[in-house]
Amino acid sequence: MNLNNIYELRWKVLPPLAGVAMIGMAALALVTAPTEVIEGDVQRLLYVHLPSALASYFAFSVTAVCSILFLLKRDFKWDSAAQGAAVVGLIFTLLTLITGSLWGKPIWGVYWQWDPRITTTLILFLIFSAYLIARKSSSLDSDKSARFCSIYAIIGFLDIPLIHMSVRWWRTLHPQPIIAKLNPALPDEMLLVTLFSVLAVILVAAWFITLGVETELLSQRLLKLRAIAKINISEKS
Amino acid sequence: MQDLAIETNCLTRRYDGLPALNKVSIQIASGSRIALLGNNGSGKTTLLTILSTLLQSSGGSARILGYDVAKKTTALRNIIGVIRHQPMLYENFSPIEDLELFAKIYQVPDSDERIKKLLTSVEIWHLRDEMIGTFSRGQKQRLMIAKSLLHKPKVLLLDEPEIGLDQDGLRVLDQLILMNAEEGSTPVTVLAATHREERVDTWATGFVRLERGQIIETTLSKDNL
Amino acid sequence: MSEIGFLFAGFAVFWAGMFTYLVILQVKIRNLQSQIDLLENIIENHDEV
Amino acid sequence: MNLSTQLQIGGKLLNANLKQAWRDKTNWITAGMFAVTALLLYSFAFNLTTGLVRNLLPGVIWTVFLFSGIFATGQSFQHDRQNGILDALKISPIHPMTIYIAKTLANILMLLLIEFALLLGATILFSEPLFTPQLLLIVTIGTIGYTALSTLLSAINLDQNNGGLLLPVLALPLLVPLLIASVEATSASLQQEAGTAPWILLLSLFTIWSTAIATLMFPLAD
Repeated sequence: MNLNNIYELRWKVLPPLAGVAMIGMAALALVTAPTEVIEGDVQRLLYVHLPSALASYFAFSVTAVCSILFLLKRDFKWDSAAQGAAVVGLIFTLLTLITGSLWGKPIWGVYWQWDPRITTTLILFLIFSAYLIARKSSSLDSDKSARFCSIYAIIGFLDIPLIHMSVRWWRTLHPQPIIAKLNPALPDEMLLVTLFSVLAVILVAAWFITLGVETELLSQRLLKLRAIAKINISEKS
Repeated sequence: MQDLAIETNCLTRRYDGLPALNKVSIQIASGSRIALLGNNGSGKTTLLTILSTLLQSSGGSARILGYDVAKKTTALRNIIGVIRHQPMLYENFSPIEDLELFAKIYQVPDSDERIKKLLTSVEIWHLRDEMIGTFSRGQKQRLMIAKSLLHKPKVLLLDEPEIGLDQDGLRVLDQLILMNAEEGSTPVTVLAATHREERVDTWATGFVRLERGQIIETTLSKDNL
Repeated sequence: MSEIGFLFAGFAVFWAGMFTYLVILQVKIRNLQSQIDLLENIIENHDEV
Repeated sequence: MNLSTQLQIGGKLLNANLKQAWRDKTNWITAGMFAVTALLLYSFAFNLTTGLVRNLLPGVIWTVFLFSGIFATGQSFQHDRQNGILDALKISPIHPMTIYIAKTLANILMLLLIEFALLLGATILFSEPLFTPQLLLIVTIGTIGYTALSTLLSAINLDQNNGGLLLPVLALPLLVPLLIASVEATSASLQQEAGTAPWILLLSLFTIWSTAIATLMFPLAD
């Protein structure tokens, strides 16, 4: 069974699997998982926050890989895939930031903290927003724009470790009130629930990416058909 | 049998889904001079741009003297001379400065001699130290003729080389490029897009006519070479 | 807001965000598909003429 | 074509780029003007004559440098593209990386000229020792880093109408690590406290990283 056949199965496999996993995840996160001693029930936000963050990384790495493939093969289907994945990545980044702030308010007392991870995530959000703005503001079928955006996405993705390092140093080299981000080793049950949530959200992200890619591919196809229709009509007249 | 200088096979290029060049297959023998005819938007420039390695084709293949155009090798780039629609010149350089840089890039031996000879042939030697930005279109075009011949290319890809040229300039163009009459040069293959169909008879050994990205008429007679 | 409130808000945003995106995508795909079908029809009919 | 001829040609091309930049100064004068105006504006807004200068100067210097630099270099290939020179170079046997490196080096040299002049001016205006070897080193490394990226981005025009304007804005998010590292290194250098080293290290890391990536990517952008 080759890769194409597996990809053909996406509509049959992904939606039900992702759906069931998500419902299971909600039940596990809200009911089964034990209440955290220090943070209380708010800690349960971790089960959507962490998976969202991982899902966004997953989506952005798909964008980066597809961008490389586009540059090598110059096939627009890879450009479509990169765009579709970038949108999904942005949505999960946004969800990560929102759930993070909602967790931060009761625990830290503020919604926003210039913590290394949060700041990195924000910058990631900015980079890929810029990528999408650039891509959407230019012609869908333009070789140049697609190349520019692919290069931008690759650089942006490779920038992540550096951003993280710089933000972390920036925050830690400065004397400032230490905010304890208590993250002791999670108890076994919590760990299991977390792992399951990660799996569920990644499944959803994969499903969304396939849907997003489908949309972009259809847009490309529509563009081509419009062009053909234009030729036909002009030939008739 | 004669070598093929330019050979394309189902060459296709699409913009915004529209084919600008649609499965074009031509074979041009070495040493022939082919006029590329057709209306605006017929795909002439696209074909020449792909052949000069500036544009990726969407499908099909093209070879110049056996070198695959898509591979963009140094060897290929050393043997093509190109004149595009737009002059390719440093506006704030003098002709000498511009040509000296490109002589270096193409590793032209005895470059000073060569530059002087070419600038004299195109009759702008007296303008050698003026800024190119102050030139008229015709003067720039003459300089482009010199520049395209600088490294003694074997294949010339010209996009409307007549632009801006007066009667005198056309004579220079015919002598140097279209008639291959440059002193001591081996026959060069020429593929030139042109709108001046009345002039084609004077220099071309054959022609290709494009319409909407497809070949509709060809005469690649080799006998009158 | 109570702790439960924050928890609820977080989950609500998470689920709502996903559902919204899903719905938007489905609508988009449907629209694109219908336009494509329309154009394909036009082109086919055109060929017959 | 071997490396030494490539280097020779690169040198010639760098020379040509510098000559071109020198003769057509519009871009660079605009960048310089922008920097001077911004500096003036900051000095009014933050009242830079008070003793608090040292805390604010790093941020001031780098926002001014980065913005003026990106605006100037973001257009650097634009000119070559408009008069067809980029095409002439692309069809020539020169290696794309050589084209990129020659252009980047020319940009770096022009920017350093402007930046050093500004530092000298700021030294006098704010009576702060800004023209120190350490600071010049930091400015040089930082400038190489951001010029490498913005020159690469300027090589491809996104769209004829808005590409030129959009470009500098797009480059900024990618330059966050550079901005943080430069500001911190500058600040540490001004306060003469320990801690300059890690920032210079990060800055160098960013510069090496972005130069390498950009050089490798440029042929693909072709």
